[in-house]
Amino acid sequence: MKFAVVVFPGSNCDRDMYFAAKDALGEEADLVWYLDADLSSYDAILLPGGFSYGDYLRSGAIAATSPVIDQIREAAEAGKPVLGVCNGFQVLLEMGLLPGAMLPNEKLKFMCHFETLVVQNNQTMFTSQYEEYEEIQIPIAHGEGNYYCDEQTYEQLVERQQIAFTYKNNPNGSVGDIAGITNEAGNVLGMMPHPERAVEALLGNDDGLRLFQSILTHWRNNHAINA
Amino acid sequence: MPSMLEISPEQIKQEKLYRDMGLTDAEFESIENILGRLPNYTETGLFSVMWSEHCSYKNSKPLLKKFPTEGPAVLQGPGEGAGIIDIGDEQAVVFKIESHNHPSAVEPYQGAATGVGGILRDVFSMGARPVALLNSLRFGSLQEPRVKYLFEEVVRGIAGYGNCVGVPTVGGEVQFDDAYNGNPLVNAMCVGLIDHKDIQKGIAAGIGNTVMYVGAKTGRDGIHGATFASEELSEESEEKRPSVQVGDPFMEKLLIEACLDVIHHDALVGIQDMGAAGLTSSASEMASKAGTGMTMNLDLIPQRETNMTPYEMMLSESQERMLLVVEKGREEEIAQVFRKYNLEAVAVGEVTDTKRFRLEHNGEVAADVPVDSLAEDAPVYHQPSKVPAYYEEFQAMAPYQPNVTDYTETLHGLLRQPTIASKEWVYDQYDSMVQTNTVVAPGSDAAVLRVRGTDKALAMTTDCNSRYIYVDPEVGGQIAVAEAARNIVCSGGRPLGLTDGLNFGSPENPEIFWQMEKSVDGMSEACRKLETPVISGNVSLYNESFGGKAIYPTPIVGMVGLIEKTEHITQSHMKQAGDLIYVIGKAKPEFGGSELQGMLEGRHFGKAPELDLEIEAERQQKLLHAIQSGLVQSAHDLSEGGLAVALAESLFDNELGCEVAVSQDVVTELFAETQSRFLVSVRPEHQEAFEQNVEDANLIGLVTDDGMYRIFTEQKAVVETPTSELKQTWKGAIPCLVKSKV
Amino acid sequence: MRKVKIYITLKEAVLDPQGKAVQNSLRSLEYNNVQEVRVGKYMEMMVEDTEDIEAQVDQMCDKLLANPVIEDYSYTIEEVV
Amino acid sequence: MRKVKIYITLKEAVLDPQGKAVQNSLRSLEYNNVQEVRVGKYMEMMVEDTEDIEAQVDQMCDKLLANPVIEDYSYTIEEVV
Ligand SMILES: Nc1ncnc2c1ncn2[C@@H]1O[C@H](COP(=O)(O)OP(=O)(O)O)[C@@H](O)[C@H]1O
Ligand SMILES: [Mg+2]
Repeated sequence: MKFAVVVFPGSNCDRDMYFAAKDALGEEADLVWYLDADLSSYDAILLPGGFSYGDYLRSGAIAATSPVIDQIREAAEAGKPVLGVCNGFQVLLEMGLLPGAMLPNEKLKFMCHFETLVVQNNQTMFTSQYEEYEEIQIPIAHGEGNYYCDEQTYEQLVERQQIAFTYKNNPNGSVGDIAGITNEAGNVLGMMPHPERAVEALLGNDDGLRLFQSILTHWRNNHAINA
Repeated sequence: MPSMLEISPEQIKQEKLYRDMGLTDAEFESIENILGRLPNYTETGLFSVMWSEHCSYKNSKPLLKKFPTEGPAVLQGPGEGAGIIDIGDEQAVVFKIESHNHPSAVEPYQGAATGVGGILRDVFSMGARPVALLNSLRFGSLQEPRVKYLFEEVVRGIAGYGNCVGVPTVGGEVQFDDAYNGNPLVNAMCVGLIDHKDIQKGIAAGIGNTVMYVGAKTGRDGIHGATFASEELSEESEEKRPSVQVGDPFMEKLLIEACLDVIHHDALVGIQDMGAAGLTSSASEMASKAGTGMTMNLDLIPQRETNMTPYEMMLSESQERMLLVVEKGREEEIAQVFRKYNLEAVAVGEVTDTKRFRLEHNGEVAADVPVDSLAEDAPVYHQPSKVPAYYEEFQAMAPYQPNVTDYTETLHGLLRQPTIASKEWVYDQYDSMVQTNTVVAPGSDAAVLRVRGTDKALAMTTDCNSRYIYVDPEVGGQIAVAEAARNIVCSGGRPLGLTDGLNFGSPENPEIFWQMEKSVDGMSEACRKLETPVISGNVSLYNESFGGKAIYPTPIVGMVGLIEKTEHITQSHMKQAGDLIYVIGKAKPEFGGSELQGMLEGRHFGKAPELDLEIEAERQQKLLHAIQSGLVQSAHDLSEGGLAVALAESLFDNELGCEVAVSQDVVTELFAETQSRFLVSVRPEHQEAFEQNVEDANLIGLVTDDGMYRIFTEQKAVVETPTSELKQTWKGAIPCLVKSKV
Repeated sequence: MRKVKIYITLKEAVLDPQGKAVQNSLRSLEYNNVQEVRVGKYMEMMVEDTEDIEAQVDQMCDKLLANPVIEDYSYTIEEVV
Repeated sequence: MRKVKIYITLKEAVLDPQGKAVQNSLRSLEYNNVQEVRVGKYMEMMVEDTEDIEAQVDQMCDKLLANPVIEDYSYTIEEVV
């Protein structure tokens, strides 16, 4: 399986994402610079964390106007897995692939530590390797991860099972303790916590690896069907 | 607008305008001699910044010579942007510390942020990828509203910059003492990794080669304020007052990636960041080091503001700028590398064989001086030194014996001291994990990062107990180095070397110069004994608040160690019930300069704890060997607050309990800060092997799983309290102080 | 040349943690008559004249400067000599 | 009750990386006539009437809302019914 990690100016978890796919998962991966990206040959698109364009204006906002966005939209429409982590999630929100928006953390501070997440939906292509309501340890590192959507949108998210992960102890004020959501079709996942930072026991925890394994399993199954 | 050029050389001399720039009469005279004429305004400015303490080390050079700077693994000692030490496999570690005290006192967020930016550039300009940041901070009392503001903003500034550029902030230290009330210290350290073949130097070699400017445009930021205060500059001086330097971490991130690309380009000859004294120092140092000269056309310098004078351009400290020397004719190839990142690389000058530093502006010569005179001919001062009266008084005192009645309360009190309390409030704001190499995040003794692609890891720490240095600079200096090394050893690493950040008051005060001298002596001695050469450093003097009250002498040690195998990585927290608890070394009733003394008396006095460097080195080696042999579950050095505090800290992570026996002199056993001691836990099956390895380890008790912290003498329990309550005190102290109403 | 001033505010229904924090700080400084604080963004830009400058500013705000999910915007355009 | 609107801007000589980034982004969206962008803060607050409300707002800005080292501020005060 072949992963593209889209690198924007200011992305800084791009290599982490690359190593997660390449070394921890053991699949092919490329870092692709946002300006000369051709995403058509990739099986999955990864939008890494960091501070694209310095997080100036609003996190993810400027990246969401760059030309590569159209290709990301196409990949999403074609049903390819698209995973946005942290700043990648913010980009997905700003480009409208996922509903809602990010506000500054309730306590107005950047924070970085492990959080307990609850897997709310293990029926997605990103979560199939987890148990339903399994509690997993994944680090967060963000200053603007306070997910906001209006009530109607929230009800829809619940109804359509788009909430993939919630925080056990909401650290940032997110509506409904939301840590990660998918689109309606289920092939676009945005999450603030960093699964790519939790793929090796040496660094404390490898709960995040199963997220990547879920993507791979999904792809293999699809492939087997197509073949 | 009257141009600065209109201020005539004669006027500068007659009206002694050079004094406003920080030059003395004698220094001005020697500039006259060097040039054989009077310097013009711009030239006076060049000399004033290059001959400032910050660039020339004119007061500290004689002291810095005392540091041992060589070792078998040292690839680059002091003198370049950062020092370099070999770690094997054709790789090396690059590191340096730098202070940003004054800017942080004025504008704490930007001051701290630009401090981080500056030290990063020192490291990546060597060709190394920055892999970790640390910091060392000193503030006054958190009861003061201004101090609280400085503390919050400095931390936010470090986070704002480091998080954005994607370099993890993995460690540091924060201490609080009234001595820093008017004068906070903000020192930032950066650690980078490099392949030997990529090592770059900041040299302007190759006559005819092109000088290129990359990065942010030059504005009027950070030009010495005093210059503008002079009346001669007309009514416009107000609006031309220099502005605070603002950092742009986004620009820095682009610069990091672009510069790490460009070092692989064979058209690159030299690269250096523009740090203090901006263009002046980077350009003149690059030429001076190569034995060449340089001509620059200032009209070509990218400028953010209009009508900038040569003086302003040359002295500006705008951030995020780099200077490159590239092969003539290949400028476009280099520019292309930068263009990918939306950065412009502009040719601004040429390397010459004249050994002169020549600046042109608007078709005129704005400056023309011998390049070595700026970089190398700066005066060197041997300041007089004098033993301070306080020191003699302290030495003559009878040993201080603290009066403690309630041990549990005292322990809570110590854990509540902001210097000892958990710094989680601070480091939670730092991204400590980006780059996914962080094995031991902030919260243990040293931070540990694995070296990707190998089974090795690096341990790193910053340390300086300035209370000891105040009471006894020589012993205190030794302790600072030893303590840093202890932290590395406790993590399973062998200390490789260190970078020093010397923060003192005015060197012109003989008593302060004495503090400098003695602490450098002490540090040097410890460096020799512990085989940790000094490979880089920074000097920050004149740290005095209004009223001339100097800070505690604060020579910070930033140390890096090598962990040979990741399985050797050890942390300070104890792991499981049943493990045996040892203390290596015996406590003595030493309380001068201790945290307990500060808490009880509100000041520090008396003698510093003794340090025997022989014993220190031996214990470190034995402990490291025991760790490498797999005999140690956890290791923690005993520092502020002594055994009682170290024991509590080691139990917090897993909220374990302990049963520990101490001898009759409970206060000494629990709270003395006797040096060269470690708290270690060992699996019972390793008891024999461990005791054979480390002879002066004393078995003092057991880890338990009932969550009770218990200390006994032969007769009775002296402390018996839930670990969780101690933890609450320790964790809550700083958040509580920060939140509390003014 | 025109000077465009843009005011971006959080929609009323959206909680404003920053505004809340400012208000609390003002209260602790004893400005007890301060009721509600909302923090937004203020931008100034110099724009060369074009015919449809208002339409252009609207577009810029919609596309980039404001996020319609959480923010409202307004602006003024001034002549500059 | 009064509505106080406060505009906080970076001093002219102070670098505004955010403004620069926004300007570049507008440029790449082909708004080529946008010259200079500066980003500041905009606050709205409801304040109960007091006699010296202007002096009070000045104080609040000096002490807390603006950072006098790098920022300037201005404000308007409106009557609210
Ligand atoms: N300013 C800071 N930045 C990052 N980490 C910090 C800072 N201050 C303290 N820490 C972390 O908190 C832990 C305890 O610090 P400290 O009490 O100074 O340890 P020690 O006494 O062992 O040197 C260490 O892991 C240290 O890195
Ligand atoms: Mg320690």
